[in-house]
Amino acid sequence: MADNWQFVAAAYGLAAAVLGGYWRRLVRLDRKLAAAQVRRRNRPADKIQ
Amino acid sequence: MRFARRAWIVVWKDLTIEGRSKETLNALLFFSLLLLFLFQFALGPDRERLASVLPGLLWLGFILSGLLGLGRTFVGERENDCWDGLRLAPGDKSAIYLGKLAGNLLLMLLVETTLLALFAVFFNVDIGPAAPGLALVVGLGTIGLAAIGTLFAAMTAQVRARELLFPVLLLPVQVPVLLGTVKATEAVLLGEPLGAVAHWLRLLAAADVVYVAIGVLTFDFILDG
Amino acid sequence: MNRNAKFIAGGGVIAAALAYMIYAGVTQSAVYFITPSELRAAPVSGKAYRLGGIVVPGSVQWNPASLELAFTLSDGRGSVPVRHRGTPPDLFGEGRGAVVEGNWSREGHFTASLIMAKHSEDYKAPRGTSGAGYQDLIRTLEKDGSSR
Amino acid sequence: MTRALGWLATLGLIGGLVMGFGVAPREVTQGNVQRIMYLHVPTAWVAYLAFGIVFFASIGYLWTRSDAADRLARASAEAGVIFTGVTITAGSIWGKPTWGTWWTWDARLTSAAIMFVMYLGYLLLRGIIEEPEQAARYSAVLGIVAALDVPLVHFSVYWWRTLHQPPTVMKPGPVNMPPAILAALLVNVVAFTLLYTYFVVKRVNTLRREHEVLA
Repeated sequence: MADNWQFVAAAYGLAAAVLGGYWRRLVRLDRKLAAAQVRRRNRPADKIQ
Repeated sequence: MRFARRAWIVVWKDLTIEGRSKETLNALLFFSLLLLFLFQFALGPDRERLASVLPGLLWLGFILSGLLGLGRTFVGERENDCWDGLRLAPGDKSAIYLGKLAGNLLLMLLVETTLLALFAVFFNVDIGPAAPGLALVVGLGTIGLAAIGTLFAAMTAQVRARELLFPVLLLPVQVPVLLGTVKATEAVLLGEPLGAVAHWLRLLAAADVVYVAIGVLTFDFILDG
Repeated sequence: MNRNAKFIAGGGVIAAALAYMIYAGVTQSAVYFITPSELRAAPVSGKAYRLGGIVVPGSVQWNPASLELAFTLSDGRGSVPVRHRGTPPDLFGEGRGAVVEGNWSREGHFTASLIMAKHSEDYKAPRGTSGAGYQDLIRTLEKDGSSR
Repeated sequence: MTRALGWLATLGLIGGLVMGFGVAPREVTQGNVQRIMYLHVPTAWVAYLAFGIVFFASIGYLWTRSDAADRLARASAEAGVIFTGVTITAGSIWGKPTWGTWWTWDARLTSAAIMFVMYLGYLLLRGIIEEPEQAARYSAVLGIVAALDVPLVHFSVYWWRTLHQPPTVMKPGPVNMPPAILAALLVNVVAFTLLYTYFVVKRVNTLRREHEVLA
């Protein structure tokens, strides 16, 4: 019985790519939101000056 | 029974409109005729192959015409600004849902009967002996299709890209009904007794109950904002 | 009608219908593929079938040059010669279960367009019981076809 | 808190890999390719869990009209679609060497594929409606319809045809599996459930902040 390691590698590789991709998207969204929140917090201060 | 009366008013209103213009019905019947031409061109004269794909084709025709007809359920309301009228109607909104569902059922059954008759004529299929079984199967399948179709038509009526969204949402949900009816229709057309497809009929009946109940329970949420 | 009463009644109807469906689904016996003896009983040439059985030990003839594969499927009561063009899957082998899609030809053999190996749901460690027996596989095939 | 959950999930996944590739033995009939099971089965379980949570969150939204329930439904549906995608691809890759085909219209494969497109439609509906309250309301209805449809889909395709072996673990009667393989499977189920929880918590978080920033 052949082991077919290449199939195992393909399955785990694809899964890692998909799950990792979604994780990266979440992290990026997180950073974008953090930046937007900082901007919002700074805006009233800008007005005072 | 005020509830039944209110449902009936919706049916009566839609039937009157349809009876005056015959817009949807005419277009659907013409569409069914065109479908038959297409099937004929695609299949050619091979009778043996025809017998094996007939149930699938028949349901493909029902579904395509059903999608067109069901998708139009609330178009009249939207175009004529009657949506708010429906929303503001007092009392339980599920009466409106049941009325719309009954209207759709009537329309679809009419189109399906015509399509079936045309099929029998153009493809030389003798559906006479299978007629009672066929009526049961088609009826059960159409209830399921119309129940979710009416609900989703209301859902997509107010949304952009609705012509696209409606079939995209409806078709995957309808897989149980489609599988059940195609399999049961196949058996009935081959002259098998209804007992041989009892499990499919049970599935269809259960699906119909679930779908209609979901429609009655959730239609309120789609209508009022 | 009271709103809450409506939801409870409707939910109950849905739950009952689904429960009935699940009950019927678990106890339902449906045929996913026919067995060789069933095909032997009433073969219709040209009709598409899914045929499932055990590959009879010693029956596999494989010609790697022309990619021609011939073997016999059996369910212990009847057997059907199968011909196929192409490479069989790894799990395909003598004494194992297989499901083939194709049709019964007039020449008295089954022409398969697709061969699928059917493996049982039992996974085995190296030092466990060695290789499932013929009876075991028949049981797996029949169990899949008749219950669950 | 979210970060800790993330590390816990990472730890779980590493443990799962160690169990799947180090501890669990090479399966006799299928060879090492059977190790795809430690990816395939847990992701399938998580997909069902995710859609179940969409169902309850949808009911919760219609009941209470709380934005939190809507965000939970949305986050869970996204994760569910991702995990269903992984299940289907992993299963397909497993199927090629063992069954001899990438895809067959087998019961379990078909029902997973239908579930996949059903919830893709759900996400599509959410994306198309701009008005947030309307999007929440409509998708809650769709989430309920889809979840109640899953058993019907399952049995209809099950009766239609099957090639997939019956479930090994989630079935009545004793589990017929060597302890090491079962243990590896369970560790992976826990790990992927943790990963799913992490995804949902993080996504709910971003959705809430998106709402705050836009407000």
